[in-house]
Amino acid sequence: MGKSIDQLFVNAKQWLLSWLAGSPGWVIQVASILINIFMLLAVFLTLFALMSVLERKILARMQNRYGPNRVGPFGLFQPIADGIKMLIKEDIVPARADKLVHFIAPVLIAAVAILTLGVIPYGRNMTPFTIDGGILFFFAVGATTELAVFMAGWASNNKFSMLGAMRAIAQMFSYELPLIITVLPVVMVVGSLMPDRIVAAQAEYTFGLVPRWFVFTPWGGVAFILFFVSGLVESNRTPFDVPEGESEIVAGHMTEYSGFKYATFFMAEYIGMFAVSGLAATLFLGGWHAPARVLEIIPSYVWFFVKLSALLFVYIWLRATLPRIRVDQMMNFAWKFMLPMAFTCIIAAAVWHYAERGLRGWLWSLVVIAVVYTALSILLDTRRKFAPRVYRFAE
Amino acid sequence: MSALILDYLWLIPAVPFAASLIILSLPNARRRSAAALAVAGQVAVLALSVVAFLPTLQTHGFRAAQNFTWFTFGDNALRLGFVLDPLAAAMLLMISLVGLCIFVFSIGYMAEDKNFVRFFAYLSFFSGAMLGVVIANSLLLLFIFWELVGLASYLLIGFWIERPSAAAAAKKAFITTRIGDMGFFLGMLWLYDRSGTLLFYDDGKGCLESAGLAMLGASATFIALLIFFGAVGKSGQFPLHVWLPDAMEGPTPVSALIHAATMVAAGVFLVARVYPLFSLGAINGVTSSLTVVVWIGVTTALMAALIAIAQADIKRILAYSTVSQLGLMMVSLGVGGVAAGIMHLLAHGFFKALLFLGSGSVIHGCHGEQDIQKMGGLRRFMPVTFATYAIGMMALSGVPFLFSGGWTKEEILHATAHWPMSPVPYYLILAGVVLTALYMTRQIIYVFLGNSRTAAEHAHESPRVMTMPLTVLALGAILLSVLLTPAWPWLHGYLTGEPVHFEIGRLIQPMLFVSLVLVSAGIGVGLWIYRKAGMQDGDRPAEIDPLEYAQPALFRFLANKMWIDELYAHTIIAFSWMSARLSNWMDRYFWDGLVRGFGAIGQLFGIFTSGVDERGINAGVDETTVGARGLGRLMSAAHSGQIQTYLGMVAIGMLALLLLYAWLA
Amino acid sequence: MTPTLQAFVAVSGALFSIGLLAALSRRHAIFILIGIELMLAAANLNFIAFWRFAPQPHQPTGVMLAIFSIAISAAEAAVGLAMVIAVYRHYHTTNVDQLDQLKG
Amino acid sequence: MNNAAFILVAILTLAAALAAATLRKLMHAALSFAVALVGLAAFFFLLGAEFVGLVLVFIYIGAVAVLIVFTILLTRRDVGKDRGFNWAGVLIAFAVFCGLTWSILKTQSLAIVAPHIRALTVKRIGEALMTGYVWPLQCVGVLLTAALIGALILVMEEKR
Repeated sequence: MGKSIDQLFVNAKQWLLSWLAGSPGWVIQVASILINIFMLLAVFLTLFALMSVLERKILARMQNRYGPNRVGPFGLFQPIADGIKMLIKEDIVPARADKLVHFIAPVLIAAVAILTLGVIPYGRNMTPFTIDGGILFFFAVGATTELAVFMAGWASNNKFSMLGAMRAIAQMFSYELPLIITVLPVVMVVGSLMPDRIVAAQAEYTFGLVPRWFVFTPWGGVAFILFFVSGLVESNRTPFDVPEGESEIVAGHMTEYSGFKYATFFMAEYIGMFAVSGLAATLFLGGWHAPARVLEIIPSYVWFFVKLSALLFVYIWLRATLPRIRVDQMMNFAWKFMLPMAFTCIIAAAVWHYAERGLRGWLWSLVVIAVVYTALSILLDTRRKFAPRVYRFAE
Repeated sequence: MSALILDYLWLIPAVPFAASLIILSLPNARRRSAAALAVAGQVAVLALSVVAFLPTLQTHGFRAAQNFTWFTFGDNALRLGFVLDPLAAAMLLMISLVGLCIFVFSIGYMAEDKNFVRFFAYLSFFSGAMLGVVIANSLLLLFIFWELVGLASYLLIGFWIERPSAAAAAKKAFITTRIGDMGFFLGMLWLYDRSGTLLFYDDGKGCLESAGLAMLGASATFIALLIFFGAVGKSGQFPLHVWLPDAMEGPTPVSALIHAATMVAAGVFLVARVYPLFSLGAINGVTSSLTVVVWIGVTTALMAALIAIAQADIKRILAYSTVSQLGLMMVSLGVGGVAAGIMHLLAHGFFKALLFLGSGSVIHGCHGEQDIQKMGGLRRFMPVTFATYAIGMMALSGVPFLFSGGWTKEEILHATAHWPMSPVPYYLILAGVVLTALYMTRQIIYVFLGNSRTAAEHAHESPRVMTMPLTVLALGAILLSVLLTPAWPWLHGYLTGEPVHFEIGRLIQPMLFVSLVLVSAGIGVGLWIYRKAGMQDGDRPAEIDPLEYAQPALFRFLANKMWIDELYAHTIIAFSWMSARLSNWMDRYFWDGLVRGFGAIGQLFGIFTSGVDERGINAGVDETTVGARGLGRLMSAAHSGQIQTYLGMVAIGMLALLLLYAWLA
Repeated sequence: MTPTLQAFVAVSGALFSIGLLAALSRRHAIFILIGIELMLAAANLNFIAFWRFAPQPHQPTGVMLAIFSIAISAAEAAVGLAMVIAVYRHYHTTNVDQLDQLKG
Repeated sequence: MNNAAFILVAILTLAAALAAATLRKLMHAALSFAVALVGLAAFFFLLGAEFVGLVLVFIYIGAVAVLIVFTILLTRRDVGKDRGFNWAGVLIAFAVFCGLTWSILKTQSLAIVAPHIRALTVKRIGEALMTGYVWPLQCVGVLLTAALIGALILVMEEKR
């Protein structure tokens, strides 16, 4: 029973493909790919719509007001209204803009975002695009985002756009390093770049109740936090939304975009957010595994999406809580704290591994991390680093 | 104990030297510590001198020398040493005691000076050198200290370097004494050549002992005279006396210490020290060298006394009196009264220092005024100074009974009276005594008696730190006389080593009356001449000197120091100028011409060779160079600096290789 | 019907020529860099292709070579671009025709 | 891998590369250079070296391309005036192209079909890197560090 529900979607896909039985192999291949893509788009565009409205409502709650509550029940149809509005808006392209690039940029960015979704396992046997170097694929494709952002900023031939793009690229570069390096310990411990394997490695339970998720090891925990923060930056969310800070540069690289292109950017950002959170869940939170054996009757994809939405909630929560960080502070943080800690995670993971992954390893890796952390916190005395700002040019 | 102090004699000069070194290294602001150091050093020296004095008391004619080897060249070593005998011990006591007084005095006198620290450094340095002179047991060592003393006096005379007159005086003193020292040096060399040693006492082998003296023979006279020349220079005897009055440019304590009490006495001391050289082969106490000494001394004594009468500067008067007193000592040495001379030297050390310090106190009180014409009536303002000064004056002018000067002078007269060669010196000296009394009276009258004139208006008594040494010295000047009375000539006995016994009868002698008469005559005449001087009051300076009124020409002659300076200026100095100019000319035109000539020859040669180079060798080289350059241009044409061109070349080369390969395959 | 090695090598040759074209004919320094990168890419393609078509050794030599060459060309790109910027700072131009200080 | 895919990818790659070499606007050239590299990556996928393809995309698109466009921005004031081609260079390049193609087509030993090979997993690559190629790996690490530092020093503002 549980099995069937768990494998519901898989079986559905098989059923659909069985219609094409007897046609040449590549047809079936293409068909299955198309089905995957369709499913991805369907699920995540819905999630995007849902997210957009939920975010507004949650923010409203946190800021002690009602969010959108006019369109539909509890304003649930708000995204539809937004979509229509976006669609029927005039699409303005600046006269001096580089038309072609200006057009390609949003397309590329959205495409990239969606591509990254492809390698994440959403459930048992539910990985749309199984590839040996899945994690690498994720990052390789994700890296293209920077180029896209740059294209957007450059093509719209506007100082705000250019500056925004610059900022975005700068911060993406700086945080891509911790992002990737925090993944390395997991890859090392599992010994594979394949998301499925990584998920599988976190299947067991210690003493039958505590799941063997990497987040529960010292290195894993730290790596998870670092990864999450870097993901926050990668998806330009508060408190790291410097590239599109309304108060400073109108909307960063999206300034000259309007109508549906703008919507596309927006969507791309959210989807990127989903992707990063999904990867985080996969790498550290045991993917689609249930937190306890007894709960395994509940289907795996549910668990995955529960974790995903939990992370997304944290995103929203942070956005409601934290103010925007200054650029120089952000860079300092990336290079002077995040990066060393990420490397420390690698070492700690190695220690953990060579101490038979048991309690001893646990303690030892904890020690390593604690030592480095204290050393760092002494070295970069924040009171000095983030001294009150001197306005050199603004007297 | 005696042996002990002998081993540590070297400490006596060493302590002040060390003190001066330390003081020199002090910053300019540490006045207090500087003075403290200097005085402490002096006290230590005094203590040492006392300790050194004791053994000489125990045995009559005590003499101990402590010799050591300085360095050896070949097989003969150069040996220096220290000697301790009554002469040295007495000098030590006198120098260290007077020195101490003067040190203390100068604390007050130099209080406002900005170079206070440096002053005390020099002072200690001087005292070290002087003590060294006294205890040296080797003519060489003595000479070394002698020169150090000269250096110290140079530094101290020119202490107020900002005054050109001071600098000039310092130079004058240095050069004049150098002239004398040259004689000294020559004598020393000659002596060494003859006797092979410069040690005075070297248990029988010293140059002042029978063995050494035997080797000298006839040359002793010349050696003695040469050394005496040095003494003349230091002690400001007749031809070389000119520097001493000018030396008064220095601070008064310096004048007191160096140019009255100690250094100028060094000449006399030197003669006394090497007396055996002078008296070698004497026929009833007369040798040619001693005769020279006598005449020089007499001339100096009389001349200086005469000049002193006509001087207006309080210090200059004292300076000339010093000169004449030194002359007196020389005379007594010359006529064989060594003990008398030394006794006078010691006594003179005390009272002349006293007088100088008194004049210093006066100058200090009159805010730097030195012209006695402008003073007067100071007795009311500075009683202590007046009292002590009067004592000094009495002692100097030789009032008998309870002033040391009286007895010593009497002894000298005594000695001179019996000089077999001629009676002239004796009478001249009598005149000198009268003159001494005269000018001292004059000075007293002008300075202390009568009404106060311009400079004396705001006069004030000096601080205790200055008056105390005065009293001490005054007491010394008086108490010393106890040791000098003919009734109990202890000091005489101590110096000569003869046994002494008390005999009241000897107190009364003809000579006593003679000196009494002379001194009273001098003082009386003085009082009579200057009875009206300085009696008028008001801010006007004194009316012209009575003597000048009487004998203007003579007075001017005296006032201008007998034009001796001018004489030198027009003879010796002019000559040296001329010779300097001559040698300059020689240098410039004659020798230089020669050198230039050789240079020209070299140049000619150079021109020739360069011609050869230009014409002959270079041409070939140039040709080759041109060829090379052409080739280089050819090459560098390909070197366009364009990367793309290079890359294209590479590509073409690759293409060529490719085609070749393909064609082969 | 699958492409032969010849096809791959031909493509890489064409790629190489295009790189050479960029490097030789464009005057902007960055074009030269792009050209060089393209030529390196062609080389990489050759490595992989020959590895794929050759009888398999124990270790994937061609792939290794490709990986290393990629890393090195990345370094080369970084330094090259830095040099372009430095040159631009000095001469205020990136036109390689004007950069002929080394002219003999 | 089949001809269709190959031809598609080949056309894409060569077209993009040609654009990168010849486009007037430097920025467009740089972007099409990125496209060309994507095409190359596709070739690698076709040849069964996914890992290398991914690495290529990762490094070139993620890093080198961005570096290039940044450089273009930093030296922008110079891009404005367009200077034509260096025709001599074009000729040479064309000659080389002809020579290469001719000799490649002439070489018969190249006309072979791909043999069947076991898939090249990342694991195998990793093992190779960590065993046989560990020294080259270290050297590349050093090289990259040196390049990083060198680039930094080159672009550092001269203090004066």
